[in-house]
Amino acid sequence: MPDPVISVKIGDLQMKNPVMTASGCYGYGEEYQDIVPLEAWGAVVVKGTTCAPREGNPPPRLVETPSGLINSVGLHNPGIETVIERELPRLGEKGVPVVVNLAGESEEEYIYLARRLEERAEVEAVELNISCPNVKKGGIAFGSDAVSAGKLVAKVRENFSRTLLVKLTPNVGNLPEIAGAVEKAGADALSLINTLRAMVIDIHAQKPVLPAGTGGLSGPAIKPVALRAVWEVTASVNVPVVGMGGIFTPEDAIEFILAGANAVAVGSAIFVNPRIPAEIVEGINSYMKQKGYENIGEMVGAARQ
Amino acid sequence: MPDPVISVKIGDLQMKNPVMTASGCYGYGEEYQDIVPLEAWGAVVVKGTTCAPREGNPPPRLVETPSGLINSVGLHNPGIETVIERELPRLGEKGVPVVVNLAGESEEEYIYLARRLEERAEVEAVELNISCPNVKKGGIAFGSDAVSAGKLVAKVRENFSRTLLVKLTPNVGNLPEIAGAVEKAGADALSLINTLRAMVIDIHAQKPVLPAGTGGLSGPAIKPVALRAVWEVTASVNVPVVGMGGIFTPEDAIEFILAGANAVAVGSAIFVNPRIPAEIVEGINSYMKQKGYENIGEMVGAARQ
Amino acid sequence: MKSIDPTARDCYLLEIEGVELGPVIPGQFVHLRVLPATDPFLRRPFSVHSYDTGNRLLSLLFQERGKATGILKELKPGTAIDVMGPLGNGFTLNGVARALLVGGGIGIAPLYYLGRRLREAGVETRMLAGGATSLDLPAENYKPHPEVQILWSTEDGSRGYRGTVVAMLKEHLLKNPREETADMIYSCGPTAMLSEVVKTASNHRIPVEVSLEAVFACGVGACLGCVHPVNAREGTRYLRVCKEGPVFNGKEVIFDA
Amino acid sequence: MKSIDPTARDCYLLEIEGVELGPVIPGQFVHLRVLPATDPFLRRPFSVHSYDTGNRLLSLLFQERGKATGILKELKPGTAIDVMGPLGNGFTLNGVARALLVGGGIGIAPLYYLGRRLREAGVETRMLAGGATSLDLPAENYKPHPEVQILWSTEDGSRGYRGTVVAMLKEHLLKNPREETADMIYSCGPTAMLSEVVKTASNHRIPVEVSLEAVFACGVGACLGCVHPVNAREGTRYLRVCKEGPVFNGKEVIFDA
Ligand SMILES: Cc1cc2nc3c(=O)[nH]c(=O)nc-3n(C[C@H](O)[C@H](O)[C@H](O)COP(=O)(O)OP(=O)(O)OC[C@H]3O[C@@H](n4cnc5c(N)ncnc54)[C@H](O)[C@@H]3O)c2cc1C
Ligand SMILES: Cc1cc2nc3c(=O)[nH]c(=O)nc-3n(C[C@H](O)[C@H](O)[C@H](O)COP(=O)(O)OP(=O)(O)OC[C@H]3O[C@@H](n4cnc5c(N)ncnc54)[C@H](O)[C@@H]3O)c2cc1C
Ligand SMILES: Cc1cc2nc3c(=O)[nH]c(=O)nc-3n(C[C@H](O)[C@H](O)[C@H](O)COP(=O)(O)O)c2cc1C
Ligand SMILES: Cc1cc2nc3c(=O)[nH]c(=O)nc-3n(C[C@H](O)[C@H](O)[C@H](O)COP(=O)(O)O)c2cc1C
Ligand code: FES
Ligand code: FES
Repeated sequence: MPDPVISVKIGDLQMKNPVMTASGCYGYGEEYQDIVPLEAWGAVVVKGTTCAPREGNPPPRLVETPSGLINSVGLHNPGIETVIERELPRLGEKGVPVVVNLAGESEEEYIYLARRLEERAEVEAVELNISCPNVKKGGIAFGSDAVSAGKLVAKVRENFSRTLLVKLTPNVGNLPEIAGAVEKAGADALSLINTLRAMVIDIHAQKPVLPAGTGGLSGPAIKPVALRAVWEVTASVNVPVVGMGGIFTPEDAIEFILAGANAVAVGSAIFVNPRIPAEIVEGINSYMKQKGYENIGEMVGAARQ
Repeated sequence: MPDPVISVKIGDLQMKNPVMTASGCYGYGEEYQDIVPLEAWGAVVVKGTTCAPREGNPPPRLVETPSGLINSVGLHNPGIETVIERELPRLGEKGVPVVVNLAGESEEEYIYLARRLEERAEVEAVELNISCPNVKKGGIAFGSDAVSAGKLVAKVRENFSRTLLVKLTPNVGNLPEIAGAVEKAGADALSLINTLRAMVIDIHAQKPVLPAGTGGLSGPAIKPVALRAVWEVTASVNVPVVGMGGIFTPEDAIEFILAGANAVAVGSAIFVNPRIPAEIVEGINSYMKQKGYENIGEMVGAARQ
Repeated sequence: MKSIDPTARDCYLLEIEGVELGPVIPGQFVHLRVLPATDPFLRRPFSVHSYDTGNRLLSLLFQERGKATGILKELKPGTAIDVMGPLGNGFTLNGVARALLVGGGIGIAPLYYLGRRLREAGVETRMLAGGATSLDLPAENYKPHPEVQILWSTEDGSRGYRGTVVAMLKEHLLKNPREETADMIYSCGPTAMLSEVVKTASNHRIPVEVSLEAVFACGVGACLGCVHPVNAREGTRYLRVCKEGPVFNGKEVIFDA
Repeated sequence: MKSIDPTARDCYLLEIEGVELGPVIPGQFVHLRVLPATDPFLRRPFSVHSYDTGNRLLSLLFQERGKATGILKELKPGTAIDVMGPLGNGFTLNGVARALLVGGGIGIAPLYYLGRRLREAGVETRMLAGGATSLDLPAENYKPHPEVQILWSTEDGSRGYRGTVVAMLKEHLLKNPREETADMIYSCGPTAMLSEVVKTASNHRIPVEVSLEAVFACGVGACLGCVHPVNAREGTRYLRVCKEGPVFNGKEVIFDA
């Protein structure tokens, strides 16, 4: 039996396998280079990038929870110009598609960021982050309301011709409605989900562990919520979906695909097991052989029948 | 130094300690009797009770997740008449306040349930469950929208004179707004939180593990989300709050109180450690001694200063 | 925890000392906490494989399936284990003269304790035990009681009867007159097997009790999570496997829900 | 994992065999995965306490603090441990003639490897090591190298100098002329202690390097979770403890942020 086909196309983003990095968990692709080759991934989604450089939130920024991790990094990043000058040229040479996660504080900023990348051929796609729980302005405000999300996405769409992913927050009661608005506004694909708003209190110091109070919960703890989000959104939306949130094993990734995701992204689990992309690819391969699938597309949403 | 005072009053519900059972996790108080005395609890909140008896959802109803549990029990209960005849008289003799969790499919049903209990002196309080993710009709539909939540609570308020708690769902984007509406409508206290909508897929059978598709996630996995909900709601609401969601250790319970909860409830952790109420009481006691608190009320919300 | 020893492929005998259970009815289970951490989160149920009241020594026979059993098998002797139990309703021991015990795979676990107790009560007891291959069965001389005969079956014929334990049961009941076989069948194993055992017993008009499995949370009847559909007087009811079970009258259990 | 032995109250020496790390700079750390389960979820960083390249034998000295270290101390010899490393920036070894190592509590862990390597490189090396009581310190003769002198301090005076290790450092620097004390101070321990050590070193105009702690997720610089404020040319920067650190120039670290 020939090896099953696991390459995936999301908009014009062509990936040799369906396993992407989740933004913010793989830096700019450099840090893990000695441990596991970048080439193991279907695509690399880099850290949330803003117009100006940002130093992010004061420490501590991390707190571990049962089967999870709360972060309050606050979009610490060198800014779009440095990313364009220093990171993209290097990343562009690896032969792995690069997706830049973009975060603005206003419509104008999102448009500016998209335009700057429209000029850069190394960037196959952008992922609009309208779901970051760790910054005061922008971001999640756009993602929490169908009307403003749709408006923003339409504006960015006019300014970016390649693949446009939009990353949504699960901290809402009407996710399918927001997803529908974003689809209608011209997104090529949806990324589901960003972190859940969450907190831990230091009972000795009697204050939140994170100076910002709350942060974003990721990791295996949230997988069942993320899977539900993908299941629910793919029931009503037609654009492809990148599923993420707590993927820790190959089986988790397969669950997301069966629920309706066309590709998956891995975030926090990289910290624990950097070899995870190859393991997931291997797991998907043998699952497909066992179930007799020839092309991964046949698997997408198979749990719904 | 005298022992700190840990008795708590929520509306007219007087509890000797602030540790309650979470509805649905302690049955009708009978099942654990041989293992740990009912008297260890500050109050017992019984299983969600409906007008007619319900057999609940088909099995399997449970699936374990990392540090969590998804249930799809679907309000399996003997109905209000049997609860009144068989369970309440027995429970009423224990000297522990009894709270009945009520779930209706319509405004009329909620009102009927409240009226039936208005007549029963054994019941110190009711907890309106407008947040159950496991039934098709009613419940969560009321809890997902500030206007309908407020309307329902106002109606029930007219028909129930003792303590009225309202239990809210975290599966919304505007929890403080809903909490505010419920407070304005006359609730004496809020219970936060019910479970998070979630799912697991069986990759061998290629379908959701739970026949209902999705269920409600509880346990330590959701604690950071529950704590955030309590933190956020107590910032803007003045009625007392019962905090719950993933409490597993005395420290967890203390976190909820420091975040602003006046009492706490324990659900899934009972399954793992039935001795938990006494351990939490002991933990709170020694924490208070260490920090020099004389009355537990001084601790409530202390993480906010 | 006293010791842990492999008994068959992926199967282990776990002995725990100093466990005060009081009287135990065969078929009852204990609910174990595996780790102080929260992954795995829930306790896990295991049938009592044997219990020595005097020495307060509890034995469990378990098969590695996933997270919890994977951790259990690696425990260091001396590690404390939190045991709740005995819980649930066990097998009916009274009024039986000749008992036939039918176990599939790890389903033999509760039948050993049952076999010993029946035999000690003077009941003529025979056990049919099946596995995929002889590697999946305990040693041939591993018996609940010297006077309990075991008939082994393996699907590949590597020990005893070649075929499933249900096929062996069918042959056994056909070949022997009812007076010599059993006036009660007790069974534990995979659900599909139990369903077949119940059908077979019914065909021969022999009462049958089965021990069911379900995912448990509380284990004491409080969460209503572990139900199984059962035919009751009032129609189909969802009964709690942990409380009304795990042992049910086989003829009332609905297998194809 | 080869062995685990208590060295002091709540402190353990963990030896892991067959770990291929390549060259290690003292002050670098390894990032350990404690369990295959997800609670605790993250890896945990531990400084290299000693590494024998030839025998690929890695030693860590750790203190039980919470979940992960509580599990580590119970591991069975023979259990496989997933080790990432060596990671981070270590101490500067070049250009030093007389080194003073100042360790508080479990902060002595990286200083042992540093002390041995400095001494092997011909550097005159002395270590000041402090704990609350003698129970919190390893055996008196537990040394990085025969030629490294250790001055012990305890807060209750049960071994060596009575007082904190910082107090001992201050006295030591006052009593001895600079030429005889150190041209470099290396320190590891609680943050409040490091802050005092840096102040003291600055007063004496001795360069000082400190190894910081933070909660780590990735350990390789990818998540930006572990930052600490540091004075850089451009002003205050949040630098990654796992990547630009854990060893920093003490005078650049901002302690009272
Ligand atoms: C009353 C009772 C008595 C039992 N007695 C024994 C015994 O004596 N010896 C023994 O080895 N086992 C016994 N079991 C089964 C045992 O409880 C499970 O094997 C164990 O809980 C598995 O835990 P795990 O974490 O290793 O596997 P998990 O990771 O929980 O599960 C591994 C795989 O098995 C599946 N699975 C788990 N539990 C069930 C289930 N109940 N039904 C169907 N599929 C399931 C899961 O979906 C998963 O695919 C008994 C169960 C019950 C209810
Ligand atoms: C570069 C580096 C090297 C280290 N080297 C060693 C070493 O050689 N030996 C050693 O024993 N330890 C060392 N540590 C510390 C060690 O990583 C922690 O003690 C360990 O991660 C605690 O894990 P735990 O699960 O047992 O405790 P947890 O349950 O994670 O924590 C227990 C308590 O400690 C607190 N805590 C945990 N981590 C920190 C922190 N970084 N800062 C402040 N408070 C914290 C928690 O808030 C909690 O109250 C090092 C840390 C770093 C960053
Ligand atoms: C440390 C950290 C930093 C993150 N930074 C970003 C970011 O910059 N932009 C973004 O869209 N998501 C960010 N995320 C969210 C992840 O991309 C992902 O959506 C989330 O963590 C859920 O996936 P996981 O459970 O696999 O980690 C971050 C997550 C973590 C843990
Ligand atoms: C098995 C199970 C049954 C539940 N049944 C009810 C119910 O009938 N009514 C209700 O309001 N909440 C119900 N809940 C939710 C709990 O009361 C609680 O809000 C939730 O589980 C979070 O707390 P925990 O993490 O401590 O379990 C149920 C939870 C579980 C796990
Ligand atoms: S496991 Fe809770 S009722 Fe059976
Ligand atoms: S731990 Fe991730 S950057 Fe340091």
